[in-house]
Amino acid sequence: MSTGHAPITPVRTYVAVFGGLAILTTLTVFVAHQEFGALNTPIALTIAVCKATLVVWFFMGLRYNTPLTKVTAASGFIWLMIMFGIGLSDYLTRSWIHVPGR
Amino acid sequence: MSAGGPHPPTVLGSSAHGGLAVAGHGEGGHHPRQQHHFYTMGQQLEASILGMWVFLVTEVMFFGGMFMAYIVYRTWYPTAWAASSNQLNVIMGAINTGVLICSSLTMVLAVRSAQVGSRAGQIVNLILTMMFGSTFLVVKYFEYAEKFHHGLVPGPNFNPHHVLPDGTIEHIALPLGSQLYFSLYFMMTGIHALHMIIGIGIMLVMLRWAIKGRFTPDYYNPLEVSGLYWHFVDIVWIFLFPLLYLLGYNYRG
Amino acid sequence: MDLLYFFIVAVCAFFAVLVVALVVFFTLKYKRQSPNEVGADIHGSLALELLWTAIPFVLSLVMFGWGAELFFKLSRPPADSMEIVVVGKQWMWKVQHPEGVREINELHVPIGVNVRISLGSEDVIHDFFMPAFRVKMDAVPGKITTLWFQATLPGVYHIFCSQYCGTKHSGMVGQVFAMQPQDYAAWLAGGRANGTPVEMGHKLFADYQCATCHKEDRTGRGPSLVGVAGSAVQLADGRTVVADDNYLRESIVNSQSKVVSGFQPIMPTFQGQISEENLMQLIAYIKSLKPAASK
Amino acid sequence: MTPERHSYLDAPYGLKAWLLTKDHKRIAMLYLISITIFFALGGFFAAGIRLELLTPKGDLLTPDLYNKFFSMHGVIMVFFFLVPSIPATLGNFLMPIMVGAKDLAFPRINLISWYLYVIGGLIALTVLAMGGIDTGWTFYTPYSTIGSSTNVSLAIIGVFVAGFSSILTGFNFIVTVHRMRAPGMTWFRLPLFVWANYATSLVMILGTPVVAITLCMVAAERTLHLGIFDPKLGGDPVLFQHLFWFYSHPAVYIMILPGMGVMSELVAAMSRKQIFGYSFVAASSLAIAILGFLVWGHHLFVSSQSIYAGMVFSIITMLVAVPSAVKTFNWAATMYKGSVSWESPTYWVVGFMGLFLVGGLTGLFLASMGLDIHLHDTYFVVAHFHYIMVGGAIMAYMGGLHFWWPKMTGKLYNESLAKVSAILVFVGFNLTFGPQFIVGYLGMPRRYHTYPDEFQVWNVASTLGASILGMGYMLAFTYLVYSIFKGEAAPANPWGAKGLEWTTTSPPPTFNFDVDPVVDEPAYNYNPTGKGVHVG
Repeated sequence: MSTGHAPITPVRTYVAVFGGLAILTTLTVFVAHQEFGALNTPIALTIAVCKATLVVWFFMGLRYNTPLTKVTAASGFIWLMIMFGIGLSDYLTRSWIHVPGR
Repeated sequence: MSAGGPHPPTVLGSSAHGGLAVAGHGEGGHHPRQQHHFYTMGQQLEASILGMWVFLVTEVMFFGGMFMAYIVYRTWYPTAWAASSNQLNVIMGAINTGVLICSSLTMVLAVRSAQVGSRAGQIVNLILTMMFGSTFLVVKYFEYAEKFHHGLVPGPNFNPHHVLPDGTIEHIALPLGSQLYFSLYFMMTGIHALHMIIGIGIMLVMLRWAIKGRFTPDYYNPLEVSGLYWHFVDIVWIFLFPLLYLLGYNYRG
Repeated sequence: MDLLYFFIVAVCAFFAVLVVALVVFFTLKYKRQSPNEVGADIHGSLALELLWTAIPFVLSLVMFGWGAELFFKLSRPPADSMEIVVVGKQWMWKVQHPEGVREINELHVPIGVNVRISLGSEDVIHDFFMPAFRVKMDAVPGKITTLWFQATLPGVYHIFCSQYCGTKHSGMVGQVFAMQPQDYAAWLAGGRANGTPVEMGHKLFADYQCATCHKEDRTGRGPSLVGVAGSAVQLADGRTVVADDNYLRESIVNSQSKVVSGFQPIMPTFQGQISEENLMQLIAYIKSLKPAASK
Repeated sequence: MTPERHSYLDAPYGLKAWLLTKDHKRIAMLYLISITIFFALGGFFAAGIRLELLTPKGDLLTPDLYNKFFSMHGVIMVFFFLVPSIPATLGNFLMPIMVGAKDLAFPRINLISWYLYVIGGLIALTVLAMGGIDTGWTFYTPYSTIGSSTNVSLAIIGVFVAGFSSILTGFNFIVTVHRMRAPGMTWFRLPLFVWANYATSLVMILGTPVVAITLCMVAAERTLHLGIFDPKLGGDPVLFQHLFWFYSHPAVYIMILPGMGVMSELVAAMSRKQIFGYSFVAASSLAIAILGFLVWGHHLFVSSQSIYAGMVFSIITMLVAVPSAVKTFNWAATMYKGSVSWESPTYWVVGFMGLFLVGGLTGLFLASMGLDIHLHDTYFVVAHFHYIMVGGAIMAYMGGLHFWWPKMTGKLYNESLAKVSAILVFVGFNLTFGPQFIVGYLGMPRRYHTYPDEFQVWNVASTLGASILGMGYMLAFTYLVYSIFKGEAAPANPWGAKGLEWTTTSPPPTFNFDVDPVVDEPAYNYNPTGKGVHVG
């Protein structure tokens, strides 16, 4: 590619990804109505992550980008996890010491 | 860390733009769309794509603050969360998910049309993208109206109820924490909708430029970068849909 | 605590003096002599870098360990503490002693006794700060927080609100009177007590008709509250929690959130209907309900 | 300078050419002017606070007015001066030149960022005109949502807009460092100022959006009655503190990291020596930026946060001390066997080292959980962060300004006045904030309008110091402005320093270099003939 643009992806790849997204959407609605106990939310999140990955990888063309862009994209996710993880380290351990408010 | 420096013409991935690569500023032979402070078209493209991704990381953290609040309160008030979630209209949410996925497809096809040099393709797909985006907002409007109708808007007038077919009002008792849920619901979907509106505005500009024939297989950076933004907004919804609409069906514990 | 303070002062002073002395010495010793002079060609030293990475690392860990140990000690009130209820409100501190005596912006305590303060707030975040005893704790609306201290010398000490709380933040101050135990007893006797927290809680318990469901003989629609405080409670969703002050508080204001196993979520929520002070009295009453056998 | 040469300053003249400029150097100058205005404004409020605290009774300002004074002082100084100070002025000016580029990657976005800053600033001024806010710069809920009756929402919008200006600056820097470096400018040849600003930019883009959305939620709570932090609805005010400090603690590093970058440049240039342990100094910038994200909970030790989370935050906070110590030792070692010049920038450098040391070391007291219980929210904290923010960041900013002033304006300022100013600032500063450590340890809480009599002597000393400090800044302002009009023309390299910015003319031409630069040597290569001791 003379300008550094990504190679041209055939339309059918995009349509296939679209089909995948549509199926996953149906699936997530379907499994939400099933009883999996504590697993419902993890299943829903797994499906959402799969869908997001499809969009990022194909539609947003991350697969043709430089490693630097990939690292950038990943860093957003990692920082989010840092915020959630360390933030929850407070909320999930508050009751450990049986002293109110400590 | 260093994924290759920007030294033209060799290091920029597969980028150097033919023989124009190292031409100094002011000399002839530049691509007309190359800005003066870049050495090559490839450098310009790499910069704008990296720039958009960096910006999207910012957006991730922006929504992340609300997701943090969501997680904390959901662990505190699981019953309120499930009960409130069941007040949402899953059908509308599902329709909107589908609509957004369609718009992402047309968006990526618009970019592809630029790659293969089809102006008509860009125009048609951009218009379709905007139509899907607008459909999303219209559905959202009806959804919000329904919430107002059922007294689900937090604040002094929070009074969840249904109006039965015979006109009697059936109040719904929602546990403490439901107002937090609906606050976050309006905050998250509202900010998401705001992003959609901004996205449609960007698409209007892109449409104008596409009609003018500004995008060629050599140069379509703005279109590609706007596409990245549009897909990101789609991804946010991909997470909002299960987390807000679907969690209530089978809540246990 | 002050020992730790002076330890850190010493470490810091050492490094501050060391670096400043080096900087001053180098700037004077290697003062530029001619306009075109350049410095020696030294790029660095791995050994030095590792050394001055390792030393601060070890020192900082010592400070952390010491500070954390102290913090844990200050976080766990001893079991024999007397409990005083303090509620912050813009812009005053309301205090109630276990014997029922109330005071505002003043706190009388006996010396040599561990005092545990249960803190609440009616409006915004306040902070109960007694510099002389090196303790402070935020009073956060919506929950109960705790601090403890022991006065050793009789005297009058400051109370400050140290979390900014609005217009008269700097007027939200008071005094601690640390007294000999006999003086404290005399003071208590002279105070006008219109009921201990437990008694007032008992009255509230009756006023809100809690006993209709929470019968002591376990026949009510709600669980018996005798001996519940401090015990492990099995919840309807399978979890087990320890019924501390904040659990009791939450179960009153937000009764649906952690329903005890075997009972229906039928209790009304009292969010916004009971003042923070009354809540604390109710909790004091519930905590006073001990099974007959253990009395 | 040949007369027909056009520097960036006199390329096209006129207000329009300046206000619509896309030249990073002109935007830097626009920033310089605007942040100076806000600095003066913030200083005015500081003066008001110090005057009020001269006596223990609240006799100068009413309590409400005093609360508004310190709130506006905080909001203006943090969001409208310190955050943009070094990155948006010195950084904007120097980053492209130092990496050998013609401009930042996105010149138009750079201009937009300045306009956003101005809009945010104008909103803040509007709030001021409408009576100011009284929540403190921290906007703690529930006081900011249910307690305060001032224009909190509008102030939040101002901060929000200014926040986006800083996001755009950060994002421009990151892309520029990655994509705009000149041929031969490898990562390990970058000046340390670039490394420091790169680390700062990471913090800006990862942290700022979180505080933006958090403040949005506060504004929504006030205006739309959504109740995210409202304890009456079951919300947790402490969650606000978590989200707020997730940005606002790293924001401290937004302020000090560029200052550290300036110091690395100045120490090397004034000693004419290769910086000691280049890679360690560079890596410590990144380490500080990353660790800085993991420590926000040390603001919450007494907020009813879980003590186990407190432990995690405390230990990571202690670890931040390590890279900071590494930097300080390296600067000191750089001077060893250097050729140290006693020109005015050196005065600021030495001042910075002393004040930053004190500021950094007192952080250890506060990071140690047991001690923080006592010191939290007292004047000890106030003194600590002023030593970092003013003693560190502003000393570095002034030092950098003096160092690069000839490059930026093409004029030389009065050397002896500059030395006097540096000494005045140093002495005044210590007199202002030194006593606050003591009064804080004695237990005087911050944000107090009246205080017990026994604290008065320390407060009087502090106010006295503040007036000396103010004089120092005003003196610097005077001779710097004077030099623009009457100063001698500066040569291209007045300090005999290394670095791409000294290879071009003073002031530089519009596109920075007449010939596209090619880099073939490491940074600070002062002694290219020597064999060198290449370790570390």
